[in-house]
Amino acid sequence: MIADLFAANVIIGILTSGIRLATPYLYASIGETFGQLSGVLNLGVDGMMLMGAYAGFYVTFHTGNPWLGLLVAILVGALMGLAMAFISVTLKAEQGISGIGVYLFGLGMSDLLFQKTLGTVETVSGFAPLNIPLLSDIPVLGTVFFSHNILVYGAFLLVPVAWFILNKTTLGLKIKAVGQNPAAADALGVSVARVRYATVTLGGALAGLAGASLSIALLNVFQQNLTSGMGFIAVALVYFGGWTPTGVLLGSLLFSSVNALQLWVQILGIPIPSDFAVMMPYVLTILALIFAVRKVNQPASLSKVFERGEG
Amino acid sequence: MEPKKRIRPINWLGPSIPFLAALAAFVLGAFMLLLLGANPIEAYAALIDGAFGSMNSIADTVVKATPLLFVGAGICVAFRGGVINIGGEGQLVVGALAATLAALTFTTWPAWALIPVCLLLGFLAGAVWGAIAGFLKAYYNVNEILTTIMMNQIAVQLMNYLLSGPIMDPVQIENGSFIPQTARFPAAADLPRLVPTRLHLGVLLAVVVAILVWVLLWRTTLGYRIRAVGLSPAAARRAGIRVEQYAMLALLISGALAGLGGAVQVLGVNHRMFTDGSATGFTSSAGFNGIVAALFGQLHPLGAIPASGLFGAMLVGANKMQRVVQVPSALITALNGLVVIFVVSSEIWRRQLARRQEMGAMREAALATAPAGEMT
Amino acid sequence: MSLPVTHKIDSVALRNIVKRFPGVIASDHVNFDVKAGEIHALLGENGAGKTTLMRILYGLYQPDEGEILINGKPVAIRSPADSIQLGLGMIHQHFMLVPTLSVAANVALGLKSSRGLLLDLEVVSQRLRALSETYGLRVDPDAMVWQLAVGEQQRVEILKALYRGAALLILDEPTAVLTPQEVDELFVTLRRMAAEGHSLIFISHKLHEVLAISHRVTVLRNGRVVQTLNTAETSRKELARLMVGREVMLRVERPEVQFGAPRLVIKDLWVTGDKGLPAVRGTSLQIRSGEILGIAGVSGNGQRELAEAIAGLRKPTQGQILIDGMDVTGWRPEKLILNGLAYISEERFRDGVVKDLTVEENLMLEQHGHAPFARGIFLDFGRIASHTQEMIRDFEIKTPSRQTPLRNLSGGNIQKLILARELTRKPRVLIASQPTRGVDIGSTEYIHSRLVAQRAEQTATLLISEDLDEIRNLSDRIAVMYEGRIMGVLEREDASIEKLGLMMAGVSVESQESG
Amino acid sequence: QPAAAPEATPEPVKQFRVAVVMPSQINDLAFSQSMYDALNVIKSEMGAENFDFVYSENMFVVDEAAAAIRDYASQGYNLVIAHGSQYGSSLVEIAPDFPNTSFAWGTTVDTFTDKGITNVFAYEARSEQGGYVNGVIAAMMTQSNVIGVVGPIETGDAKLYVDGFKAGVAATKPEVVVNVNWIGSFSDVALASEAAQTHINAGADMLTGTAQMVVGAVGVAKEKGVLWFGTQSNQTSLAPEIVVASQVYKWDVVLRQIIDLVKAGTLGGTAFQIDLANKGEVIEYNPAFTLPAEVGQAAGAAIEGISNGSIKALP
Ligand SMILES: Nc1ncnc2c1ncn2[C@@H]1O[C@H](COP(=O)(O)OP(=O)(O)OP(=O)(O)O)[C@@H](O)[C@H]1O
Ligand SMILES: Nc1ncnc2c1ncn2[C@@H]1O[C@H](COP(=O)(O)OP(=O)(O)OP(=O)(O)O)[C@@H](O)[C@H]1O
Ligand SMILES: [Mg+2]
Ligand SMILES: [Mg+2]
Repeated sequence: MIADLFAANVIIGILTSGIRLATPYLYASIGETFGQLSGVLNLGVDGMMLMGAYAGFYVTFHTGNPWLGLLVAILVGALMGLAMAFISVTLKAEQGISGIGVYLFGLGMSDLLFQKTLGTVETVSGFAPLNIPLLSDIPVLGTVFFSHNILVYGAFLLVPVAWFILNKTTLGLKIKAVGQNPAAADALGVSVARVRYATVTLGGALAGLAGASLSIALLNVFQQNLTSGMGFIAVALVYFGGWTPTGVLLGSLLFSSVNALQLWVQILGIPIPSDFAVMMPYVLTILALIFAVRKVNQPASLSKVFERGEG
Repeated sequence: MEPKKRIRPINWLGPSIPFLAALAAFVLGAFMLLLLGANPIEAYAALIDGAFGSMNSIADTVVKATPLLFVGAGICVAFRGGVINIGGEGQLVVGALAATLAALTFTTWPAWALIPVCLLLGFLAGAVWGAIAGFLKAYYNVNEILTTIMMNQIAVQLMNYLLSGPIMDPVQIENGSFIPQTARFPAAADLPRLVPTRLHLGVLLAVVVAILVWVLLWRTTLGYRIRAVGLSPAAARRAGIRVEQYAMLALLISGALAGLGGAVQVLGVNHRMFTDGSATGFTSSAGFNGIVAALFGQLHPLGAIPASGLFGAMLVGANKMQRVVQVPSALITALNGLVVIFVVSSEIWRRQLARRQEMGAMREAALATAPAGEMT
Repeated sequence: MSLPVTHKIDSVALRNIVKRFPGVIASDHVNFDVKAGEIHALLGENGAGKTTLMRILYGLYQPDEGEILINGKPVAIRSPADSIQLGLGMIHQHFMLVPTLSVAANVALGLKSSRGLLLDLEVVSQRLRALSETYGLRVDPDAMVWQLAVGEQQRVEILKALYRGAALLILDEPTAVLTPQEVDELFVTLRRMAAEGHSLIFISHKLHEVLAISHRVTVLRNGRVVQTLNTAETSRKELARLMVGREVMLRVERPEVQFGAPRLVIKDLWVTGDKGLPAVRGTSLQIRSGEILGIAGVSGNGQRELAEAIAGLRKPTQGQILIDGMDVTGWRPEKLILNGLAYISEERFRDGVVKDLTVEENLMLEQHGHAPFARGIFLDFGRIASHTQEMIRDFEIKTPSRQTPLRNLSGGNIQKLILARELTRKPRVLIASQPTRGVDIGSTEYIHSRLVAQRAEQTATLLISEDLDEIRNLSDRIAVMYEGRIMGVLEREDASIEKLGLMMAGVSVESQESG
Repeated sequence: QPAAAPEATPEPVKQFRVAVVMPSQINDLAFSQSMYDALNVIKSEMGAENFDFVYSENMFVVDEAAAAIRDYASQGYNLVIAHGSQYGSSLVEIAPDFPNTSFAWGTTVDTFTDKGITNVFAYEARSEQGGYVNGVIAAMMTQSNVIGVVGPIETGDAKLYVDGFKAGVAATKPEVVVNVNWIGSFSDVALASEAAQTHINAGADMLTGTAQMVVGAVGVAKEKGVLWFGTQSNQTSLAPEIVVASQVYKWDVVLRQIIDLVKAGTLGGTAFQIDLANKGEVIEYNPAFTLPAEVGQAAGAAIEGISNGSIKALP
């Protein structure tokens, strides 16, 4: 039975599922990485994902155009991010708690809108899998890597893009400086507030995109609490990734692949109670961090309000 | 010349700011209610009635506040110790499970023995759940936010496992209905009721625990060390305090109190354990709301007492409102979020006010001494 | 290459500046000005309001009253962005660097890139190299800031300002963490800048530095200007009196004491530093009871690691530490503290005190678990009150009350608090690292007298300092550390500046004698 | 003349008022919606002037539900329905305080008569029966002989349905493999979808599943053109192309009996169930899907057999 796990179709299945499931986590976690690197802890990701998922779904449902849905999802997410930035930067509110508030608001609001505008679970034709010509014909690799919908490719493309922004642009430098030592950045005339507004809004936009990747690409439905806590896992994955896009990529893939693996464990009848199988991704993510040897550069000002000392 | 009368700073304004903020959120909520075709005045009257309208509703409010206070008191310890515990949900669940196991095992024990054992086991289970995160942080540098989020899910699956077999109500299996719940606990495991409402002894226990946490943090050497570690690990280490141990201890205590809260909840309210597959079904998000209550209470366990009460009132009242004006419950969740956002955002005005008052007092003092100063 | 003075500043003037903080008036109608080509020193005790005034000039604080004039015209400086625009630069008392970034990145931060949105660190590095050559400010642009020693970090701060073409440079206690050699190098740079037409504001607690470098001196006390003088027309004594408001004894009385048996013995100690390399390499030392052994030397030569190893904060990889003959190698700090070890660490704010606890709570940081502070597991507030009150009185700590948050105390008073806490325990062994760094002369005088008084209490004191005067005034014997090794130990009388200087450059006593 | 009025207008028929407390949302396409729909059926049958109901949805937290139940009872509703087995312990405490109010709860068989309580009805659904029928159809239609099942946690209604489904398959075509994935959640749509995907990768050409998160699985089935069997509500609207049949709960069958009893003065003591025999459970076929005739016949035979007791839906 355990040997069955190493059958080709199982491994291909696990990898393909892992890549697909990683998509929403990647968007949301990389967005959160930007925010945290600049010093803002946003625990409201899940609420932003839900609002994005709803908005994207609603627009796609009514226009039939997933691109438009995607755009609106990103805008709605960005708006939520902007609100979070206003709360945590301008109003200097405690970040953890305001994030929980944003989460609750998004959870309730997306559901309320869903009930009032859709009323019942509907389906849409969102982004369909896009077989990349030639590449998708490669045996095994083709299925695993090149037969997904466009938002999956987008998520993986986001990793090098985020890496580039963080390491090769002036914006990236400002983000890291503001997160590590906001007073130093401020003393050089860098606007701490502006940088944090930018990252948190970007984080919101990516959370909205993450939600849309569920509602109009992977699942093509919307339902109350569609994300079911994925946003919190996304926050956890930022810590897993040690605030680097590549780390987040590793974490997302690990978590998702183990989730895919546990589904196979059940199907192959490996005698583990299903509840323990479901636990596997959570346990393994923790174990992976225990055994990983790594240097962690937590943004020193994470979740701390910046004030010039004048109050 | 007649001395000008100076207006004294109004010192009730500060404490009233969070209430004004909550009010603003409710005003926004009123517009949402209007859009949904409900009468906001009727709705809010129902909310207040639901939270405070009768003995029963007051009891419901207090009962609702109880787990918030257990979690909140624990959060005070964790955050003061510089560690973040987002694992209240899981800790409530394992605490309840441990109490459940005891209640189902020692069915013949009298109440005076059974209840303390159940509570103790709940406390210990929560402690273990918190300590795992603490241990991994202290000795493997694994971030506790990640661990506690993951441990929540692990607790849920553990609960699902236990309730779908090992401790499922035998009657359920016999009937073939397989509802994921345990048998009702023996009556000896019921927490005594205080008055003929749902108010149970756990409420008092929560208040006592909050006071004990205050004693712990500000009156004992242990609490002093936890606070020192939270404020400056480097200074604490130099002063001979074992930073890792105390960070772990803070998470352990925090988890233990949440676990105790879970045990109280199951013995005082549910009298049996059941699952709807999620933690929320049992905790009603007390693991998160407790964090909010603690922070509203300025991370002070005594401040957490009224904060939990008000939060409980809002949750209970909102349900009544949903029943009376028949708006979707989703509105309540959204409104809850708005209140949290508005209240936490209003802190800035409270701080500014406090500062302005301090400066005002200073200027007054300066003016009083100015003539003498200028003559020299 | 000459300096790119992009801004022309003839004069900067602060007029009637008032700044209030809750509980204090940090600037009380201050008037202050500096001209092109001038080095204007600002003197004052801890908490006199020097930093506050400079932060107002640099746009970090907004004044409650008063105005700032540049070249005679009032200007509005709302943020550092404005002041940088106007040609102001500031070296902050506590460095404003991002430790996780490279030197070049720290310099490039906030500047327009020549490549638009993309970083141009190579270009910055190149220009930085040229600039550091011009001013003799040696630093590797590609090094990570966390790897730099304090002196190098200081140079990065100056380069940051120069790179931005600052015409006026504010230096807030730039020498507090520098070695005498580094101070000399800095002064060369500063003089050169002044000669090129820069304006400089220089803050220091060290009167000889002020006398050596400045053209004019302004003395602040309690937020007010006491007097502005021409440096050439004043003296150390006068400045000290203006600052403190009384005569200051600039030398400590050292009564003779009888040394006892060796209390602290270190044998062939090896300690690894933060970079993973051995920082202490086979150090051996002995300190007798009643004796002060001074360790001189350029920072970064293993002094900190040595102190931390003795205090139990670092595990030695090899060797032995003995206190009164008992092997305490590898003991945890709590056990060492119980056995009579006291440690005044050089990083006062990082590990000396907890800023958000009260004065009282800081005074019991090590002892809180024992009598008289605790009874069982409970803190004994009655006795805590009387004991801390006593400590505050005995050590002349200026604080509104025992319950005041420590963050509200001035630097000198914080250091006195640490001293009170460590000395009240009647330590057998005391390690004092940079005990008066950044502390004003009044408090320095007091701290010195208390350290010397410990000799009569039979304490063995290890004094680590970069201030050679301090070392020579207080120590009974003087050792010099270089690259993790002791270059030799001199009796107080033999320790001439020349000998010490050679040793600090890595020439051992033996080779000096043989040579 | 004011005295004339009472004689002239007939006494208005007292409106029958029902309050229901439900664990999830009224539009969950599953457990709560089935009750909500049934109440609406009754309402349209009896007319709004004779029947009205209010609801509290999303009452997954028991103490909140208890407060709602108590509140409704004190407001004088004729019947208070606690639509969730987890509400039982609360009901034991509340019901005796309101002896003139009738309560109903499900799914269960326990009316608490052993505790001396007389005003509680119980109801349950024999979901394994519809599961069995779905299993029969799926077994006859599968070509790959692999069928996938996506469930929440292995308990209650979901377990019964899946057990019935497996029994139906086994009785029809023993060589068919039924793979079951319990995803540990009633809400994780993404994982449900991935589970369906995994079943398909494992060779399944028929899928079924239960609880509200299966919409994710239906989506995958639709995308891959794999046939789907629903339960609890009619799921045809989600994917008209691939839904074959749904077991649908008709609680109105039970509600009608309870209302009649309450009107007649009996406030509790009876346990009801919905099943294929009493038409409380109905297999609704997708009209857009043409079922092979012999399959339809076999399904009909299964319904018949279960109804008359000749077939046991559970092994
Ligand atoms: N942000 C602030 N909030 C409140 N009080 C402050 C603040 N900054 C400075 N102060 C107070 O203002 C006074 C002047 O402080 P300042 O830092 O300017 O002194 P200083 O002369 O630079 O002292 P030092 O020599 O120790 O650096 C002190 O009493 C200090 O406690
Ligand atoms: N943030 C940091 N992280 C890691 N290592 C550091 C950090 N800061 C400084 N170091 C290391 O510590 C060494 C000594 O640091 P520093 O510049 O503070 O000298 P110092 O403490 O004055 O030395 P000493 O007291 O021994 O004379 C540096 O060379 C550097 O390698
Ligand atoms: Mg200063
Ligand atoms: Mg040093």
